[in-house]
Amino acid sequence: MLAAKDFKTDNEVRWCPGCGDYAILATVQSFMPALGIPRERIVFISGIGCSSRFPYYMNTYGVHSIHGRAPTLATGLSITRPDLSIWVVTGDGDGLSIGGNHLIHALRRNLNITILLFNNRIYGLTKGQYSPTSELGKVTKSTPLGTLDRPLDPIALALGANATFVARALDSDRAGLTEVLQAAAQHSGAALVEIYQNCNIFNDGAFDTLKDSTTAGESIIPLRQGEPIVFGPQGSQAVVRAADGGLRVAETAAVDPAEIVVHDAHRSDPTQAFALAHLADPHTLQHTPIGVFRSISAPCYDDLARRQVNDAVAQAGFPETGAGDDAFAALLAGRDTWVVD
Amino acid sequence: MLAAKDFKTDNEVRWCPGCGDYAILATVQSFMPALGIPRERIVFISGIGCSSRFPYYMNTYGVHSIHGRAPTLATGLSITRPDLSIWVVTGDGDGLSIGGNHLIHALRRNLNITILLFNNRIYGLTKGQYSPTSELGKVTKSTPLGTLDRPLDPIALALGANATFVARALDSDRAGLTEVLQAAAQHSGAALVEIYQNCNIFNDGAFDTLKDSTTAGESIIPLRQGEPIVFGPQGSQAVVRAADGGLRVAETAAVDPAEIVVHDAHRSDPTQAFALAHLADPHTLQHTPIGVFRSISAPCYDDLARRQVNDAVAQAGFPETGAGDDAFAALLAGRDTWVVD
Amino acid sequence: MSEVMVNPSGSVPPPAPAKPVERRDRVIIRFAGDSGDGMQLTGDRFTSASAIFGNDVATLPDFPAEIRAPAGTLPGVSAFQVHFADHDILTPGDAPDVLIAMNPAALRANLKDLPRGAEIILDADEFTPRNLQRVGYSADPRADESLAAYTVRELPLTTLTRAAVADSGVGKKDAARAKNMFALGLVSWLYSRPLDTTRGYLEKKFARAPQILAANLAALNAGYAFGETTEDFSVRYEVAPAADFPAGRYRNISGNLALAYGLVAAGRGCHRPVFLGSYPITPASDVLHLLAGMKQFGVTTFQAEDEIAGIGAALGAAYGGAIGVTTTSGPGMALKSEMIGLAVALELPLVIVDVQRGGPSTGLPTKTEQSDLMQALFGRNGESPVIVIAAQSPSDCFDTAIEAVALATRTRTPVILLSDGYLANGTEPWRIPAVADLPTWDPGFATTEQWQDREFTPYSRDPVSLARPWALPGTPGLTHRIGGLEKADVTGAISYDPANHDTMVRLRQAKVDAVAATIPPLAVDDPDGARVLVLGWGSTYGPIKAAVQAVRAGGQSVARLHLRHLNPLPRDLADVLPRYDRVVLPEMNLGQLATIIRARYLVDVISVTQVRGLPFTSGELTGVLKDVIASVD
Amino acid sequence: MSEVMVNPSGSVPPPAPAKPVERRDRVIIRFAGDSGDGMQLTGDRFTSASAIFGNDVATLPDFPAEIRAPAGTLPGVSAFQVHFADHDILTPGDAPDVLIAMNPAALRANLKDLPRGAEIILDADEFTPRNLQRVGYSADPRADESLAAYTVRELPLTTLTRAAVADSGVGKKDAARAKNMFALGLVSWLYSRPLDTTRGYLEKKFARAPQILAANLAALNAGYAFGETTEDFSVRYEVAPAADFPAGRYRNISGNLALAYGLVAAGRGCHRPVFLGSYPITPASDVLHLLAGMKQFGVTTFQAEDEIAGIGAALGAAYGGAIGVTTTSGPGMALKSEMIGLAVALELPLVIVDVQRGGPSTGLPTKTEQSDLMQALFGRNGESPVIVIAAQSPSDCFDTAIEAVALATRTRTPVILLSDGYLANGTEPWRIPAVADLPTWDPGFATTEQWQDREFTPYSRDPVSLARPWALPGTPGLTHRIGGLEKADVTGAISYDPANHDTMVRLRQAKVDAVAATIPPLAVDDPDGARVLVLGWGSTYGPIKAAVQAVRAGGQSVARLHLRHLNPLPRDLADVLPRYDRVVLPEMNLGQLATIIRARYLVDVISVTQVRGLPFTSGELTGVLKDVIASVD
Ligand SMILES: Cc1ncc(C[n+]2csc(CCOP(=O)(O)OP(=O)(O)O)c2C)c(N)n1
Ligand SMILES: Cc1ncc(C[n+]2csc(CCOP(=O)(O)OP(=O)(O)O)c2C)c(N)n1
Ligand code: SF4
Ligand code: SF4
Ligand SMILES: [Mg+2]
Ligand SMILES: [Mg+2]
Repeated sequence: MLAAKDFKTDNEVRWCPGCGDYAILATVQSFMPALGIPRERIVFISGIGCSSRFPYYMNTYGVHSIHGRAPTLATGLSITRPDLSIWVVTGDGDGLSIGGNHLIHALRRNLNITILLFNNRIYGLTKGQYSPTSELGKVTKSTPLGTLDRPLDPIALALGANATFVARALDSDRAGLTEVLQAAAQHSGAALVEIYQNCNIFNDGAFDTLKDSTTAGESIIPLRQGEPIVFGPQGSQAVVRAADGGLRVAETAAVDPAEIVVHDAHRSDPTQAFALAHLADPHTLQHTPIGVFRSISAPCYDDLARRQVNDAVAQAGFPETGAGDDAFAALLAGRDTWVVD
Repeated sequence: MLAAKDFKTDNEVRWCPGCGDYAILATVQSFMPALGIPRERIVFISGIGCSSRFPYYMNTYGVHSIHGRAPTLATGLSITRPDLSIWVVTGDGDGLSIGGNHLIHALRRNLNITILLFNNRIYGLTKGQYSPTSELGKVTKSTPLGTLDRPLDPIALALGANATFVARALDSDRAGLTEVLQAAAQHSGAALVEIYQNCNIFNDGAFDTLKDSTTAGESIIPLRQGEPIVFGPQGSQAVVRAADGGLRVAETAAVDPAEIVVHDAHRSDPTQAFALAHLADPHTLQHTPIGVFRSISAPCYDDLARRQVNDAVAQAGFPETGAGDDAFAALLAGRDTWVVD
Repeated sequence: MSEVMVNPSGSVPPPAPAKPVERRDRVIIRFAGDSGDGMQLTGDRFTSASAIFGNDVATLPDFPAEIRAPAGTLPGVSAFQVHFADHDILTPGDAPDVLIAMNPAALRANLKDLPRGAEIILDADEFTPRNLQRVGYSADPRADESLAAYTVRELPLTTLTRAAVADSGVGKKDAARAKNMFALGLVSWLYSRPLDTTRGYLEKKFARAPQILAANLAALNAGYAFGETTEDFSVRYEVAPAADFPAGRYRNISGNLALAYGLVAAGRGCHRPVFLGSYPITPASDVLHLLAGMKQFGVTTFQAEDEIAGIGAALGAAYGGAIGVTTTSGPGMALKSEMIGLAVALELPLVIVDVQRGGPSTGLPTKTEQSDLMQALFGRNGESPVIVIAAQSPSDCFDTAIEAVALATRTRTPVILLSDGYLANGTEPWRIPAVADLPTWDPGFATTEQWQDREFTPYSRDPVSLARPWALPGTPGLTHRIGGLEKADVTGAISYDPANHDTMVRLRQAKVDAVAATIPPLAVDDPDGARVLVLGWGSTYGPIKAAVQAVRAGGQSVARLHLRHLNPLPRDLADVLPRYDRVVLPEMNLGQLATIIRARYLVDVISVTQVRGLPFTSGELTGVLKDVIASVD
Repeated sequence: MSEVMVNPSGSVPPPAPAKPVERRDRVIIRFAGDSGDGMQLTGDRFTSASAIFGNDVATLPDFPAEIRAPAGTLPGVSAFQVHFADHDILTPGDAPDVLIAMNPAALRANLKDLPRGAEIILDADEFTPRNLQRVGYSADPRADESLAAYTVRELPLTTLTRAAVADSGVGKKDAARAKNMFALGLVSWLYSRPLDTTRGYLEKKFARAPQILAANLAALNAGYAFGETTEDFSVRYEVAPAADFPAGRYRNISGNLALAYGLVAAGRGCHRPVFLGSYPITPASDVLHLLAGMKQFGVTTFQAEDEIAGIGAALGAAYGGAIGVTTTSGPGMALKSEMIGLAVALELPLVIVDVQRGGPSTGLPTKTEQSDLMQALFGRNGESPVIVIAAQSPSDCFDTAIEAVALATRTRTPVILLSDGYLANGTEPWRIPAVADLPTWDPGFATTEQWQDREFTPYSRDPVSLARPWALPGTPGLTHRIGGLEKADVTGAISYDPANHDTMVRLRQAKVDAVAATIPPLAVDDPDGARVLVLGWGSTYGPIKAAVQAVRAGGQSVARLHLRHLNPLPRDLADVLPRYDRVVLPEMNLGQLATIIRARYLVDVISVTQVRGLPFTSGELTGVLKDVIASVD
């Protein structure tokens, strides 16, 4: 049985002291043994960014690729190597700015990969420019007068791309993150896990509201499958359906318990998950759902692709046995041939 | 007063005879005079694809750029030239495959541009490969055994990216398309108009269900602002809220009229628009909403960007008057200088 | 116009021709018509019949970038040129002996290429005032002196076809569409081509549409019979089978198909699955289409969201131990630059196929060019050497593909294979190799056993090839991390050390350079000690060789050397070049290989360039060579 | 360790030094410590003081790729080298005379660069067993022979600083963080640098944190006083102001800042707004940051979703009449390839700035290299010529930026400006130009009036520059469509015509080549008819010039020529090169310009290369030049 320490590498970890990435690394390393997969059958693939240094610190196979493109490598690998457990690590810049297109296509294809998106709402590695998840008006190195772009919500985007598994977790919440990792790893198909991660150098405290014990209770909406969505001290707040079909937050005491929305990540219509995503205020992080938004089962691209090939191979027999050489000879000859003696 | 013919160019139109692009061109040309903008202040920018040949046929300014990148050129132009009316023409491959990322970022930034996405659910120009909107299982040149990718819905994706204006129209429905174009043109900010377009060579009849008078009534759900969503012969069908908050189709006669959802594209929560998008069956096109899904007002990136610059310029005075040269000299000198005599 | 008797039956034309037969050693025919007229099919069928008949053949399809340009317009003209001969030929021919023009647009678009005395067969039915005016003819060219230099056969092809298919039961539109088969039948008669392979082809193609089949067969036979019967043609021609082919079974093959076959053969060769990650782009898309239909050979094709994803997936697959391949053309190649750089840094095998087309930018998508050589060599940031090889003829794409995979897997380095639009779509006879004769090799993955006594060092190297170990995920004991940052020699750990960087940059270069030692000695074609060498690469092979033959036929000497390996260059090239007084280098670009050769060997190469989107004609090259030879005399 | 008296007050140190002063003509100091130790700031302040004092200065920052590597580790070491002199210097110096090492890691990482006899000042407090072991010292280097060749000053810098700032009211952590100011004060005393500019700087920076300000000032003063008081230092040094500067007002400037200023100046020069579309990437990001703060000069900056969007937006803005600029480094450059090709086809002005870094792939992001030249010249599909120019020193980035914009707007062609990590972050004194002296020009947009009598033809050309009209949307009467497909000469309509394509390919090349006619005659620095020429481009300017001076100082002759224009090359280069027996070309790559020069002029250039991520030292170049000179004697 492996232990967390078996997943540590000799590489000196080079994040800034205090960076939220450390906590995520520790949680992932301690979660890994539960996967029950030998180290050599696990692969971490990342792009570029502080977060993307992750593979260097995992004693598994790993590729630190180029900015935004990790899902593309994972795609080729997952199609050809069903025996591997493939993890993509990306950042809010890597995965949503330069790599946004690969992300949505990997999700819609529902490849057997798990994508961990470390969202610190900033560009860490390039020293503090804003990212697509930075709140409107943010003053950064590249926006001295404040940003002008309305932020992207990775959860909403993923749902818009028809992702089959979408979840959110917090770097510092070891138990919650482990739970989400577990669910993501068990999911068959592409899983997107957004992890709010503190960059204590360039965006310190970005998620304090969700971490500070005095505010967390009122800010976080924990999502628990099959349970009514309540939160706050003693579950004083609840998510109920608004008159127009949307969702809203209400005092639990003031509503009929039957009105409280029961969380069901498995429904095939992504609308409710989408509505949950929109409860959160991107600026204040008020009412931020944490947990699994959506988890449905759907065929996986890579499984289907292998099936097409395997079925064809099974019919033709090639190339392991060599029996396919006749078929290959027939292919090479094609329809119209002639002989010169 | 300009007329449709003023927007025709000498260029011989080179689409296949019968292509849906002709109808769209004719509608756009006849709509243009209503814009009330002189031809020279209109710019069409496209990527690559059959659809992207569009600018050549519009007697305005135009750029036929490279595959998937039209929104990027439009971005630079819209930020620097508020006096222009900027239209992007793209296809389902150009805009959702290679260009998906630029599309979502242009939408979230809410630039003052109108994007016409000709969705024929196929790659026309490269002769018949499947596209991100092709239905699952489609047999094409590159997928002889059928596609394996779950299709993207441009409407849902745009909503996931927080687009402020999202609509759908049909190539052959001149009146409907004109109405949507009108709304899109009036919208301040980025407008995405998906236009279902028949490629009679490589995907003929893809939208016949929506065009054939015997099936159209039951398939199309027309969206009319402020009106209850009913469709079918004599409005026999209606969209009502399902028990779980989603939307479903019901017999109008069987439901309380108050239950019928009233279409409101202006609500700030995109959930209902998202739910509408999911009524449509991507395979059969049953229950395809046509019209404006969402239209909300939000600040535009380009307006804000110009304001930041203009405010700064106004304070400093540069460069038209030359008065700013002192400020420039001060900038060049910086803080620490010394003199050598 | 003579009255004609049409034979609408499906019966075989009279075996013994009633008209005199003249021998020709070679003929060039160009079929030209609307995009919708089926000219590519017609040409293809004529080629097949000629090849099966035993001629040597070479073809040049030339079609518009539009899918279906409006009928009857100049941009809508689609043409197919076939050259067939009783001897070894190398090009689709410089100028057609015969032009089949299905409408005024086809005539107008192609007339400038016709030599005086050429024959023109045209569909008189299409020469209406409207059609003429549409393509800018103010007067009917048949009526003025425009065609005086040619032998013109005006035939009412549409009318004749309609009459011929009247009994088949097809509608008017389908009847008219069969006129390409009428033309094919007629030309088959004229050049004494058998009809049976075309009949077989049609029967298969229209097996489920018996009326259309009947119409097509009727038109084909009628065309043949028409030739025999009409007084328009007083003589027919014959081109004997070519005698100079090595014995074997042959087929006609295009470059893209040969490339696809070659990739399958390479996967078989090293017992690894082939994974193609690609994004459609003209003229490379067919490789994707073709491989998508070869799943039974363990091939996976993945149509990616863009070119970057295509190559990224191929690289991911290569990392996992598959044969990772990506196919594209110029603009797509530009997009792949950064990922090729990553593959260089990761030192993983990867095959990148660039089927070059006219550039820059979108350029001329359906035309050919050799203008991506510099991009292949240098189109990445940093010192980023890759292996570059080029195919020289359609069938050669097969061997080149196998070699590309072999080099990539042996060196664990990206290999760029350059093809072009001419090779991709052009065809030539190919002696089908015996599968048992195809090369096989071991990809040589790193194993747990090899490393059980020591720490795995992913950037240690084979002493000869300088290749690093290819350790697949899944292999116990070899877990390791690689990436695009500079790596420490041997261990592969991230290293910012200045001296290490210098070492690694030079090691990667040395590894590519080391391939030169494995290139077989150059075979210069120089039978009689010439003073002028003509050097070439890629698809100029045919035109150059034809020009060299023409020069030699004229009694002059010229040497010829065609390069397959462009990076690294063969070692003995340094010895070959100084032997000649002049080195001539024709390229379909502005002199890209010439730049490299000049830089490397300081030889004052005469760079001969044209960038017309079409292959060189052997005639123009013959002229150039003669001029250069004259200059050294 | 001697007892010392620390003067914690903010008072000015005693004006008349009590210790003897020795003169030096130049000194090289390297400050090295943890990333968090503030070495870049310390170096920067020392540089400023020296520059303001009147020395010539040149600097080389060298920091890790990590944001904050763990404290006390080798990869976490950040260094800043400053060279200051009483005469014109050209490089940050080959080897430091003094190393300030704030911890064992800094010592270990930098020791190999120190010449024998160098002085080392180290923070003894940091030499704990744990810290030593952390960086792989099995024994304390102070205790064994490791440092025998150097003069070592072991000072308890942390303790001294803590004591000095005790009264300022800051906490322990902030107290210790002020130790860089203590070191700065000490070194300032040692080299007789004034403290006032640094004081002013601190006062501004910490205006809102009076305690931290007090602590920093106290530490600074204490360090100065410590030098004066302690017996460790028996002598101090003085480097007189440099006399050989032209008269004027000066400042110190880095390449990235000069580049940003140059772009603003160019916008002013042609009265057009500057639009920067960019995506952050080291070491180019600062240009984005800097221009983002210059909105008052009509500059718009747009942080795009990726490099392609950055250049696409710049091209869109250029189409609309703005000065479209994009900035990036190697990997981003690779991504922009396809869009640069479009700009070539559209023939619109566009400035692409590549601040080169170590490659291939992600490579060495924070290190310098000149290895993107080939990518700049050839990294696109098809024949896709662009203008390429390179800056040669930090301040030269200003002029080069203006020239890039001027060339782009005049020729309506993309211009690639090559800078590199060394120029970007290195600094040197810059004579501030008078704004009124800056060049101005008219972008010359096409107007309705010019074309009122005829149809607008977007691809007609200026007879001399071959530039096409730049007709902005919004201009009545000039509506037109352009795109990436090949265009008919003059009209710009889509054209697939073979001859037209050949014409257009050659026209685009000729247009770029025509720029050569506008390049001023080359000024070869060859005072005494040397037989050896050393050729350079880009940031090798300083090291080459310094080496040439050294060679000449040794009584030998060598000529020097530095190229700013890399495509097209200056016309008279063809005349210059053959005048020399040997041409030596040092480059921080594997010989990229050498390849071009060899190809173009068939000159057997001696390519001198190093790829260490650092500039050449003038010492190594001096050696190379002497060897070559010896070989021709
Ligand atoms: C092609 C390319 N463009 C730009 C960069 C520079 N770059 C490296 S990481 C990064 C952004 C990182 O942001 P994010 O993904 O949020 O990661 P974080 O550092 O915040 O974890 C950028 C712009 C690069 N390495 N490659
Ligand atoms: C970089 C690049 N990759 C690929 C292509 C080839 N290509 C041109 S259009 C196209 C797809 C067109 O599909 P779509 O956008 O749906 O347009 P349609 O032709 O269907 O209107 C492709 C793959 C290209 N021109 N450039
Ligand atoms: S810069 Fe931010 S994200 Fe990067 S390592 Fe440091 S704290 Fe973490
Ligand atoms: S291929 Fe399809 S989309 Fe393209 S022009 Fe023809 S019909 Fe239209
Ligand atoms: Mg981030
Ligand atoms: Mg399409």
